[in-house]
Amino acid sequence: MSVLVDKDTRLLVQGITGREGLFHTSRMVDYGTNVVAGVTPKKGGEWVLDGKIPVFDTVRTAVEATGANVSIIFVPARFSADAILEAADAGVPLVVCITEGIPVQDMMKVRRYLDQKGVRLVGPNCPGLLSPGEAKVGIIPGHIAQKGNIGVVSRSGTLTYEVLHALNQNNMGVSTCVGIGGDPINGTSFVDALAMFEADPHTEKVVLIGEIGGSDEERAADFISDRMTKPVVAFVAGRTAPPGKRMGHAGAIVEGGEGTADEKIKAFEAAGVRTANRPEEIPDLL
Amino acid sequence: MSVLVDKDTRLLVQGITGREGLFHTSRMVDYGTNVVAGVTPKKGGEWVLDGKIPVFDTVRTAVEATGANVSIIFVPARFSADAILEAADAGVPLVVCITEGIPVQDMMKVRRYLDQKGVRLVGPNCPGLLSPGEAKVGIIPGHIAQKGNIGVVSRSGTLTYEVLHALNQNNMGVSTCVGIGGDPINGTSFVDALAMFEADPHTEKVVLIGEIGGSDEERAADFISDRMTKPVVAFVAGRTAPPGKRMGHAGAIVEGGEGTADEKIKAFEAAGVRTANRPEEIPDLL
Amino acid sequence: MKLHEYQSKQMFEEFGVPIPRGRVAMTAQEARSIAEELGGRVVIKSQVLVGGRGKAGGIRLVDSPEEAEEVATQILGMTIKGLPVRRVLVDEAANIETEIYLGITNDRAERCPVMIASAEGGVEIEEVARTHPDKIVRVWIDPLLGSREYQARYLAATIELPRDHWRDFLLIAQGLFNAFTENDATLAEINPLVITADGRLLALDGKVVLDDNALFRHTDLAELRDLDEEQPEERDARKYGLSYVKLDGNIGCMVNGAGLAMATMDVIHLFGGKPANFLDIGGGASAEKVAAAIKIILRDPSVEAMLFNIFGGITRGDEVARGILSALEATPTDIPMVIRLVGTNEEEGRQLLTDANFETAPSLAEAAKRAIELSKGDQ
Amino acid sequence: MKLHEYQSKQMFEEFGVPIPRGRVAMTAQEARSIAEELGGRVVIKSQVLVGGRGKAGGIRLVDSPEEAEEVATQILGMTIKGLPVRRVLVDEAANIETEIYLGITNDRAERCPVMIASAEGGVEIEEVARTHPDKIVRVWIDPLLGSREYQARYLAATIELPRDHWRDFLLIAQGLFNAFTENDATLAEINPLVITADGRLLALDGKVVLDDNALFRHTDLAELRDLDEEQPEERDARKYGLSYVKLDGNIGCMVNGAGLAMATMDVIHLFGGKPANFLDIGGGASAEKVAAAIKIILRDPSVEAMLFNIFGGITRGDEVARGILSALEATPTDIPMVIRLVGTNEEEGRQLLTDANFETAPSLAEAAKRAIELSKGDQ
Repeated sequence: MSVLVDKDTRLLVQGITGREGLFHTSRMVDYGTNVVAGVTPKKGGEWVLDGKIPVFDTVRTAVEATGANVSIIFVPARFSADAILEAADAGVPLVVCITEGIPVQDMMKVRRYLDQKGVRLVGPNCPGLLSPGEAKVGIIPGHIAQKGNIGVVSRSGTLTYEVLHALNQNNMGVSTCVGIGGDPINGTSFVDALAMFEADPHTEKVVLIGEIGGSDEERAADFISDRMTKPVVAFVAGRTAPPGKRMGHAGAIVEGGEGTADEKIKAFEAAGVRTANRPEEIPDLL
Repeated sequence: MSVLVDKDTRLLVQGITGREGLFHTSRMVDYGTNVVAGVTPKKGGEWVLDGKIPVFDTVRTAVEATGANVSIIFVPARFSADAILEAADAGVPLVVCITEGIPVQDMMKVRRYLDQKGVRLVGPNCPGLLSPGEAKVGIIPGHIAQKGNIGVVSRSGTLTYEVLHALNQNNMGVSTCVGIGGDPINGTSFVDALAMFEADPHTEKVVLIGEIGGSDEERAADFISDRMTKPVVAFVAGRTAPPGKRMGHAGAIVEGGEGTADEKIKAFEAAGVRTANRPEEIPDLL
Repeated sequence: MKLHEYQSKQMFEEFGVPIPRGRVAMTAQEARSIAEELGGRVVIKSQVLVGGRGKAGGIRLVDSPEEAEEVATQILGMTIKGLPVRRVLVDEAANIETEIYLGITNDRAERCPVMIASAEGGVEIEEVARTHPDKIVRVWIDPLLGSREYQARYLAATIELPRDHWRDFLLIAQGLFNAFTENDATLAEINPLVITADGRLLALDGKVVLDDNALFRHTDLAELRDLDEEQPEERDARKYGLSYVKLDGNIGCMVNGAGLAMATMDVIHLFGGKPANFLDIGGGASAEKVAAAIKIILRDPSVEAMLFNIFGGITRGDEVARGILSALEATPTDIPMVIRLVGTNEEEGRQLLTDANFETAPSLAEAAKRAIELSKGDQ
Repeated sequence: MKLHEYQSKQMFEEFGVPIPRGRVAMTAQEARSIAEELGGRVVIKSQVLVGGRGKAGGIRLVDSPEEAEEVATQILGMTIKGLPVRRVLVDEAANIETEIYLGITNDRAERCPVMIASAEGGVEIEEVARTHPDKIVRVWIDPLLGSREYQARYLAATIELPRDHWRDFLLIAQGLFNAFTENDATLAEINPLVITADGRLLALDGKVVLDDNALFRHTDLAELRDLDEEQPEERDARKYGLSYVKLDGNIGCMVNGAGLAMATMDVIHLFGGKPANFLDIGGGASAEKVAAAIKIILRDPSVEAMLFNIFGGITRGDEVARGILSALEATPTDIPMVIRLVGTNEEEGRQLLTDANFETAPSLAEAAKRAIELSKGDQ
């Protein structure tokens, strides 16, 4: 049906009383996601969304009281590392971090700590997760995708929506869309997501949306050629991006000649992955 | 036959050119241990023990050149944390640290790091390992024990020798003697050693030598009653030690009423472990 | 954010890394008096944030205060790769015996800092990596544990640094790592790290790049930003929370989302056009942000057409259209444009734009093609 | 190594933990003038390294500089649990509304620091743990990651600290943790941490214990050691690298190895005797160390017999016997003794001792029994 989130997701929202947190909580609830609790320090005891969702001071108390099993983070960048660690320490096995602009050193420490604890992080700087018809944990517009058998994984936000929209227009449904985020250090890689899709019986094909910077796409290509049986279609943004410039995302930069779109596309093609020249071609390639 | 070290042990000595390091290397070689390399920064390229053992500047180069699979550490306390980490980082799966006096915070960090890497540490502040007839990795006098089927595990040094000597006098042989050391934070606990002895087909009985401080003996008692099939005899030193005083070992202290010998003995007895009133009684209880 | 050489070296010195005696000068007279203080034989180094200063004549050794003044006058009049030289660093000249390399950066794949050393100092490390990959040694540093002495020792041993210098090298490596982490750097590089004739190690040149996302922790460092070295458009874009990168084409692009903005550039290219810029207006697309974006795009005189590519997600298409309309009302322009609006309420949004006489396109491909036509003067 | 209250609080203050205004005084006159500076209403606190100072009358509130002088005179003349009071801390009196507890120590079982808070401040935490275990909250701190704000927030929330004070509490918790780690403490405790009538948090009392093994990193702290507070025997033992603990029996013990030394004490006890001390001479047992150990043991006037228990391991029994003989030659004594020597070359060693007219015993049990007889005057 889906990976990572589904009908059994019991969602906790960190930063629930903030503008973004509250807005997207309301959208997630409207979508049918089971939002069980929120956390905002010093606001424990309050309720939001017409008294439907209780707010706690700490993640630990929220988890103890509500059995939350996924947390989504909408707190400002300077507090995000702490928020992720707090969720991990409280025993939440899956943390989705939407926040953009977290310092790299914070993320390196957080990631190392989470690996020890066996906690999965999605993001940061990502639109989150959408399992159509099951749960929306993030900010991906819910109505642009319908339930189906295509897994989507992407480093981007609106470019992903673009692709979801294109699939939808072509009556193609999605099992889960995983936004892994545009930061150089993140929690879930393409390989992680591909492995989940490969293992998910309800996913039959996968769309991968990469971009310049780093070598996550190259590792994905290796994984696809070594381990995947399901077909993958890829698009890599940034063929025309100049080297040495950060293209909006902290991780979207060609440095020392490494991380170019051409290399990545070459790697995908060598792995037998069909690559699209433009996002609108993707439905045809599936 | 033995746990942790045996005929296949390829030993590296960190601090090999120091007084203690060189002396004990010579004893280990005499015992028949396969000492393949030594490390002393800035002495790489030299040879010790009449040109028999090459010295390297770093553990990584030593391991690459010699395939060492166990490291023993004889460096001063202030350099020991670094030495242990260096061995772990170079891929050595078993590190034995003899050094006494390593700061507690160093050891907490080291232990956490080693756990991540899956590296086993024995010690610090310990006499090391002796698998009679197989290998001696440490400073336990080799001739006071003969090969046999008794596993010995201890927080102490000479008290262990005393027990080995007593067993020897009674013609009782030892599979492996594991000195886990007298520090409050160490690498291998009683439970770890008991689990190894329980799994070792050549160990039939176990002697455990505990002392005041901490609760490692209590956890050992739980492990014995829950998981062990082999008989265990225990001795706990320090029944008459005054509270709040550190008895020689950094870890041998009754604090806040916790860690008394009487509690530990009670725990062992509740777990069906026979406890000796004095070390010389141990052979009779086996 | 890049620091100048003199700023980088000052930072290193705070962390115990030895640097040559020297100071920065804004005028040739200042350069002369610094040269006098330092005993006459000095190096005059242009302080601009580009590589290749030496080749461009922006680094010169002089033998006297008089010559220092003369050379400083020349260098302070130079423009290197488009950047005017406003400052020179006047450093005591060192008697160099050996040049090595020591640097720290973040390894994305390993998700931790990596410390790199090479016996081949004084040339760009990427160059060494290409030509002599065996001359480069790396150690990866656990982000929770920090750098340890044995790691620097491994570097020293592997690049065959003479043992007399190990102690100093270890201290420098630790200092460099502390400077790197405590300032949230993404690069901290000493190149060359030299051994002088009198047996000292000295950081002759230094380069530091800071993590922009961490500048909130380092307000003192944020103030070091050299505004002269940035495109004014990029500076203004940052002020409005927009990401802008100037390119060399003629089609101005305004897109919501970084990935979509890159894809838009790529599609323009695919159909034979050339984007004038990358511009991500981010989420929401308020009239204010859109107006700022339009102004920034239009500051570029090569822009001959504009392409708006907006995906209406959480923010509905009709809302976005209203934002664009009110922004364009506030900043009227003659540059032709095409707007592609897709996603939630796209019909309503497109209708609003058409009613206001703006040209819309139903797909990215068509929008790109049309923008190319417009840029060629085809109406 | 324990620090005095005033030393602990000074350390806390360096890490941003607010403490009352105050200073330490060696004389009553000084106490008076400090009280004058502080406005008269002060607390006079004896500085001795034992608990229960309050109950012993060593902490008193006074209302004027005159009273301060009077009370300081009394307290400076006191002896608390055997320790003479040589200093008093004169602290501004605080208007206390609430007393809480905040402390950090190392959790051996979890192998990491643990931060403990309780709404029940001002009493010993062990006492609270016994009587109201539910009033104690703990968070465990990853030694590589360090303490994080959410951990202190969890403590604040759980002990129901009013939210107005959370911000200060978080800063204090972070400061205390930094003081703990940066000084290699094994205990850092604020008890009580008070909320004053004017809404401030203040560390009214402080306790720090340092890791002796880490003092090499903190030479400044090592100098704070209060030699007055130690048994002179323990001090001398440390000088020679011996571990010595004074006990209340009459049989002096000299043993190589801490575990064996404890076992020796236990066996003496088992047979009805009482050890006068724990003494571990460590490895090697050189004549010099043995001589120092004998002197330290004999300084205790209650010692009526001596038991040497030596295991010859790496060091052979005959070598150890020679060490003992030469040490005893250098420090002759009339106290009767029995020597038990076992292990490598035990026969030769015992023979050497017997030849020199020393009594030996073949087993620990027999040695203990004989020492007990000797201590009773039985020859």
